[in-house]
Amino acid sequence: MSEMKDFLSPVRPTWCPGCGNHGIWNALKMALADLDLSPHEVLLVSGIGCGSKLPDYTRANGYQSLHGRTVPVATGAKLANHALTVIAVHGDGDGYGMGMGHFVHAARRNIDLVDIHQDNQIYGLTKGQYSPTSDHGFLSKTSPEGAIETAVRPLATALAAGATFVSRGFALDPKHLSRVIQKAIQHKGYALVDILQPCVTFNKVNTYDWYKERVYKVEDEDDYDPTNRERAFRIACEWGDRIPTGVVYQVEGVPSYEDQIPALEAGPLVKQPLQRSMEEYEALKEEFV
Amino acid sequence: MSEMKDFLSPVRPTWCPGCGNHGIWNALKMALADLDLSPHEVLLVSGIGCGSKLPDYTRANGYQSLHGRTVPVATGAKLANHALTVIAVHGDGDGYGMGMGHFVHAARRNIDLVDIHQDNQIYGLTKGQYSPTSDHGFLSKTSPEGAIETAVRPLATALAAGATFVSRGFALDPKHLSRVIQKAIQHKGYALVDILQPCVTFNKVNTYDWYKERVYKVEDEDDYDPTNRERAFRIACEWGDRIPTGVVYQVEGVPSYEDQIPALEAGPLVKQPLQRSMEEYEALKEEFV
Amino acid sequence: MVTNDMSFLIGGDAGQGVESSGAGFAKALARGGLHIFAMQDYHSRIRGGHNFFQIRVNKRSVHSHTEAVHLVLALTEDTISKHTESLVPGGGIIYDAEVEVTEKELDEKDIRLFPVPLSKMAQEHGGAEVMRNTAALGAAAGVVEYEIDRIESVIRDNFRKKGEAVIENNLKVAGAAYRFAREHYAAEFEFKLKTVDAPARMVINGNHAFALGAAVSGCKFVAGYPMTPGTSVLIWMATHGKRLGIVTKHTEDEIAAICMAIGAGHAGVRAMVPTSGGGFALMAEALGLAGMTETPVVIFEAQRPGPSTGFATRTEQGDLLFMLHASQGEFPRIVLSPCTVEQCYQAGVRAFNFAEKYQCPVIVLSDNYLANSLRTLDHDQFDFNQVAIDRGAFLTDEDMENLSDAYKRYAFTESGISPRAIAGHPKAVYSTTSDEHDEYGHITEDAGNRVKMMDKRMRKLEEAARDMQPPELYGPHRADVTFICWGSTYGPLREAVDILNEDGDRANLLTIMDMWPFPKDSVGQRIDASKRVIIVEGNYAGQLAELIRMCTGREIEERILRFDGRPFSPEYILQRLKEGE
Amino acid sequence: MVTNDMSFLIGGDAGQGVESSGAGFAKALARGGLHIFAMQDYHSRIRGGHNFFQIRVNKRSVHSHTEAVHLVLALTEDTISKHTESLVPGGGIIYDAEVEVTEKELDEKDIRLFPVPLSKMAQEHGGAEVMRNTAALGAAAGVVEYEIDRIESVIRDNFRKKGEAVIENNLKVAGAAYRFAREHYAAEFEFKLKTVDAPARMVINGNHAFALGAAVSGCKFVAGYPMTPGTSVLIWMATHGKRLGIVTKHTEDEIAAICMAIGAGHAGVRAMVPTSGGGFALMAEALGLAGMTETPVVIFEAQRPGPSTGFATRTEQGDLLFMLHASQGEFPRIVLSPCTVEQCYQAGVRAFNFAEKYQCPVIVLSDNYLANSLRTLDHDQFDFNQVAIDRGAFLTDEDMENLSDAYKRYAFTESGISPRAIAGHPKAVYSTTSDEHDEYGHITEDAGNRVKMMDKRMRKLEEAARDMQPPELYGPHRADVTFICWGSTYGPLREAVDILNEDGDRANLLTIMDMWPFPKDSVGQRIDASKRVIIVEGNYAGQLAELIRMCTGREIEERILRFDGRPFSPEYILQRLKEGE
Ligand SMILES: Cc1ncc(C[n+]2csc(CCOP(=O)(O)OP(=O)(O)O)c2C)c(N)n1
Ligand SMILES: Cc1ncc(C[n+]2csc(CCOP(=O)(O)OP(=O)(O)O)c2C)c(N)n1
Ligand code: SF4
Ligand code: SF4
Ligand SMILES: [Mg+2]
Ligand SMILES: [Mg+2]
Repeated sequence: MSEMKDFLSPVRPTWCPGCGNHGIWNALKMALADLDLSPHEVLLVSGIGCGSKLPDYTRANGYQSLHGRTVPVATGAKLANHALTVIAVHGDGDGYGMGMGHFVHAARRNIDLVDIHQDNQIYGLTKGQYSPTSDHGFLSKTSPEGAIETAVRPLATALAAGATFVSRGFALDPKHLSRVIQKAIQHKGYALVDILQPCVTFNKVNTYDWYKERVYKVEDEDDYDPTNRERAFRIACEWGDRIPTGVVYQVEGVPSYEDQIPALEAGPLVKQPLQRSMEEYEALKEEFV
Repeated sequence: MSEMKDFLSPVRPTWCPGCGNHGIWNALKMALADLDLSPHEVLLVSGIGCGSKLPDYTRANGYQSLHGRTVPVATGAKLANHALTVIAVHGDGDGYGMGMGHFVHAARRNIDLVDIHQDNQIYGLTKGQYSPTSDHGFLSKTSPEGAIETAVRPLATALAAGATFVSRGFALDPKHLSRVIQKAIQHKGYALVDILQPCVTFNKVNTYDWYKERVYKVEDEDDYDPTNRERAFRIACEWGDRIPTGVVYQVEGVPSYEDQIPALEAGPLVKQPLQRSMEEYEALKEEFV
Repeated sequence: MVTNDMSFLIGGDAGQGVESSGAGFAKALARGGLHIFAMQDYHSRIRGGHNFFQIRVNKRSVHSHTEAVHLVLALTEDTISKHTESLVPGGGIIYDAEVEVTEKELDEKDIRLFPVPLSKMAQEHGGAEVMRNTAALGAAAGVVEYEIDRIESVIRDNFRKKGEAVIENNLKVAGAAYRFAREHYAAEFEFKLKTVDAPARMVINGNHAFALGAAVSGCKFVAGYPMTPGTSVLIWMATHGKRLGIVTKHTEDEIAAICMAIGAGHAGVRAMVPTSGGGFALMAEALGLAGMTETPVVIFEAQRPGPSTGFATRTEQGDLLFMLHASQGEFPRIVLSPCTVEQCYQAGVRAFNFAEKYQCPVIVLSDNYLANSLRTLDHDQFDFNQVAIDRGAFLTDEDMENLSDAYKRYAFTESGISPRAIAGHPKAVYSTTSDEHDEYGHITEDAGNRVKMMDKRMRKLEEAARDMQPPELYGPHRADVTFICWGSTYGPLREAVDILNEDGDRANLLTIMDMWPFPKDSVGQRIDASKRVIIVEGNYAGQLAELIRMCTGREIEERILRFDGRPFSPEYILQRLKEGE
Repeated sequence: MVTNDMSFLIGGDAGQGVESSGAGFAKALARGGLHIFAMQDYHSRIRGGHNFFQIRVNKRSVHSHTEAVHLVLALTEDTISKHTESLVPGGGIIYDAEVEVTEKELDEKDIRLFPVPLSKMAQEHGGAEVMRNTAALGAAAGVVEYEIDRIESVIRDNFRKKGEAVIENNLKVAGAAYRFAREHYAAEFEFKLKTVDAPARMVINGNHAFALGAAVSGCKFVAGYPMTPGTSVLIWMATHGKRLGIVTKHTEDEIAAICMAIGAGHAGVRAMVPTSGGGFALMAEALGLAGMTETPVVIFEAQRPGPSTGFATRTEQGDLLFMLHASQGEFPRIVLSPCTVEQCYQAGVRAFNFAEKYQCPVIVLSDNYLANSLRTLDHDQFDFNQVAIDRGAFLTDEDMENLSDAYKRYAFTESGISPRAIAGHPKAVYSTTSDEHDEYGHITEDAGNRVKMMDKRMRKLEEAARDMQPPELYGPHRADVTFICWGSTYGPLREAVDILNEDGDRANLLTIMDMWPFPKDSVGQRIDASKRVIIVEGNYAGQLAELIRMCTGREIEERILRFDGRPFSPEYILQRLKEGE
């Protein structure tokens, strides 16, 4: 059995005291331990941002890539070695701003990734600019008169893109969050985990209390049905007085991207021999004659 | 009154005979003429692709930009001169592939653009690779075993992003298409016009006949209600035996992006004096003292 | 006693307000008529991690920080252990009386310890521990016997928005600490500051100076994505957008940023994108779009150490050759590389004129040290009345009205510059494209047209070359050593040259401020006329040296390079010079 | 009578099958033991626009096309008017008998007209007009009295998938046209082709050769976004992916492509991205990511004329300096610039070895002319048994099992190369980052570590330099003129040198194939030892000349540059040489 502490790296987190990332970090370690995964079986790919430093603080294979490019890097790694549990973990600016295109394409690709967004509705590491999930009117250094755009609705966007697993967690409820992450890991295919993550330093609006007053768990609703897409879309659009958490949508049995690639039938690419027999290559020459 | 022929450039189209772009081109000219717009009042911004050559063939202000970057270029031009009718016109590879991020952000930004996608479900100009809207299983040069991804659902994606006008037209029905484009131009805010555009050379699946058998007009349905978002989402996800065309969703009265910018209250930026009074600048120095 | 010539260092954890205290203190000194140079050193994290802010103060204008520090304000123990090394003999450390300090090393170096009950005073006189920094500033002013009213005036301005009560409490805290320190320690400390009679100067960094220049030059559209150290330009513009009629857009990414700016530039508005190297990398493709469509656009790039994310909050000059060659194919570009805060302002003004005059992208290349370091400047160093707007061959409505033939956006001209119409006039309707095009802007694959168009575009650089400021020679005309540098390295190097020349004409300094078109003749001549040439740059490869060889064939073998993320200082340069000898 | 030394040109509108007919004919010639070089010229549009395909055929191996053409196959009238100029005296034009041709100009030049009722024959003998091209090929073979069975064998192969009936009909059409032309026109035409006894050779272009090399070298992951002229590498890989166990991904954009390849490379798989300059521009940021994290990745860039979209389907060598300096900051990269189809294959093999050995990005820089031009090669020119896989310091499972201490991904070593573990082994769990990091891969902002890490990374280039192939000297050791070139310019220039040397040692040619680390010593020495040096490049600025000056200080003043989108030819070079004299 693996344990949470197996996932502790020698580097201690540098997040602000009270930052929601601490809860996410714990929930993730908890989920990995509960699923009895070992550090070497997991690859954490992140981008750049406060939350994206998570791999540095976690004992597991890790790759902190570029701001906004978390998902394609994770995708490449997964295609190269689909025996690994590949988890993307990045901020809302990273994933829904710069990375919006990759997000939608990954969702419709149904590549077997867990895609965790540390959604603090702000840019943390660059000290407080509004993010794609900041609410209309949000005041920040780059929106001194209030953000004009409608906020991204990540869950609805994933649904529209054809995602097979769409969920949300709350950093302050690491137990529940850990269960959501576990389900996402177990899900075969693309799994979105949007996480409400208070940024105590730069987001003075969407605070712990702000979220706490609003979040509810979709599984507690009487008519909960995560397989109904239209219903899920309605829930996914909810934002305001009530903010849904939990697994909002899941459809099982859809083959994942890597399961449909002929070249991967023989197992993970990285385990396949580097070269084929010379006869096979020799035969290619005939095409040119 | 302006006429269709006012929009004829000295350069003749080089599209393949029978290409759906001819119909789109005519519909666009028709819409502009019917709205009595003059060439100098319109700015056509395109990307790179077969369809993106449209500005070269049209007498109007035009800017063929980069593959995938149509929307941000158009956005910048609109913000600089919002007196212009700015129309983005580009392919599905351009708009929904490379340009996916810009698409979603423009939609939630509600910038007053008409965003026309010449959606032929293929890459035309590069000679036949599958596109983001190619159906699962579609055979092409880059998907010789069939496309693995779920196709992008442009209308659903726009809806999820918060678009205020979501529509589709068919290149073979230029009259109807022209009406849709007119409505899009008249709409204040971001307006998606997805256009089914047969590529007679490279897409041998989604042919004129294929589309003709499937398209229907949403406005012909008994319970047509373009203001109901949930209903619109259901329609937007329709693809297969029935393919909806017409204005699928429209909500009016939402202020557009440029209408909410304080600096634009004094009129189009390009018409404002280049400099303020020197006193105003002089006063800025005091901030640093 | 040494008056008006010293350095302070305020050190603490991220989040302790090191920077804001430091900046406040710097203003208080400037309000006393003194000159300052202030630099900050911080980590790419929001809390924890040792940060510091260093203020050099002098009666004359100074161009860099120095390694030597006279007074340390330690908000953490770490600060003491990390910076004791830099203290001069007779220097002192102000710290919270609660902290225990091992005095051994300090004794050896003749360093004074000034424990002040900072937290206690903050609580007693102000009612909250957050005012500890205020106490520290008061104490510092006390030790150097500076006029407390300058500190008070800054406190009043900084806390204005928080209300009278907060102001009052802070004033009380500052006053108490001031009195305490002056009483107990002033006598032991030989470095003093005295207000002098001079107009209060601006305390401003390179980024804000650039932004100001851009604003005055009529920049009306700023699109950007936050990236240290370019962000503060975007934020300054956003903050002042409403007031100045400037549209700022925090975009979804840097690609959108430059594409929007190009769209705006095409539509006739002066537009720019502020960024750093990583963001610029994403703009490389669109740079060529501006080149091909001859669209004016200004790119402000403040360098930080790469490769890749590198050191997000530190300094380097590692992007020079990238800037000169970014994007596929060949097209004209102009690259300015200001060296001082004043030149950042000038670059702001000039870049937009050049962009419109030569209808091409203009890159302003700065770096973190220049971007963030504060200097005092007289108001008249930014003389707005001198700002002349030059839109180049820009067709007015009247010009367009008089067009008789179909408008040729890319008319072949001798200078290569084609009179530019913007969208909106019935007589100048045209379409353009990133494909090769003819004079009207229509796509053509004709070989002859291609050659003419390439020649036309590239020809613009001939006139542009004449608009470039030649490299500046600082110091005596003839000297034993000629240093060559660019960008922020100028400041510390200039100070090093001054030190070298204290006894004789030992050194001079050639600085390249307008980088492209490259001033090859003047650089070549100067090298040939020099006895010994040493390049000083903040990068690994000696990129300017490589560029000089590329453009002039001259080899510069002696190189003082720094690429550890830290800025040059006069002492560092002199030390490396010594080591090399 | 001239045997086995001539050029064909097939011309027509886009969509008329010019390229496929031409490629078929080229194969038919190769199957007769002849050597060919074939190039295509087409517009960036799908229908209409004049396209042509030119085949030079010879008994010996040839390295470029020539301007002179002996036989034109005109599918359109345009072809006749456009290419008459290129016809040699005694040359001929085959065209559809229905077309009317003004014979004046032709008469003057002694050109034969060979009208053949192509459409009619296609309809009569094959039942459909589409077989007009087949008729044209048959007619061409007839005029030159080539063995019809070689044409027949290609028809059989090309139409195999379409069934026996189609094959039969095409054979009938070809036969009829062959007989007609041979009977009516062979006697008037002095240029002839005869099969020779030689093994059938491959007819292959640079892109396919590169792809083959990459496949044999164990490339298993290809991510790309279509962009001419890089696309055919992606497509070849996609087509063969299932058979060879290669994963290809047509991505959403080029940024995703390189990021996926980096992810795959990090996970231990040989990975690459094929693209062109515009696509590469989007990859600039991620190039630095590979540099910083020391991830092996291969970038194949086939150049086309810029700036921006430029000429999508034409050729240029305008991206050299961009490739060398792309991305912010400084990190090691290797740039190979193959000059021939064989070298493209070699580059495919070598690039992946270098990428893993030096744990850095490797760029293979080709261009449209090399990418798309076909040449005949003997099978043994791709000797797969010679391919040696070198993964460098790559830890096996056993190595990892034996690790006793915590694994240091970036251990400081003398060579700068740190033994590399990939994710998946319990003893080598590590995390890495695009921020500056310590030996373990953890973020650190320590200045000392920074210097050591920069040195470590850059040091890798020292060993890499020893792995680079030195520039090749073609022709006599001493000559009146030394040409210097790179990339596809080699082919036509080599032919020009051969012509010059027909009477004496007039010229030789230095070709740089391995571009970075730059072979500065050998290039410098060769320049010094030469009487007269002329650079020949397909760009405006003379980028290789600039690079040579940057790396060696040597100035090359004489430059033959071409940037109209068209490839060099021997005649063009000789003409320019003459003009320059
Ligand atoms: C290409 C690029 N642009 C900009 C940056 C600067 N940058 C670093 S982190 C960040 C935003 C962080 O916001 P988010 O992704 O929400 O993460 P958080 O810090 O809130 O966890 C930005 C803009 C960068 N590293 N790379
Ligand atoms: C950055 C970049 N990558 C690739 C290309 C090559 N390219 C030109 S058009 C095109 C695809 C065209 O497809 P689509 O956008 O659907 O337009 P269509 O031709 O079908 O109208 C591509 C990949 C490019 N011009 N720029
Ligand atoms: S700035 Fe915000 S997101 Fe970043 S560590 Fe601090 S609290 Fe967390
Ligand atoms: S290739 Fe397809 S999209 Fe392009 S012009 Fe031809 S039919 Fe139209
Ligand atoms: Mg965030
Ligand atoms: Mg398309």
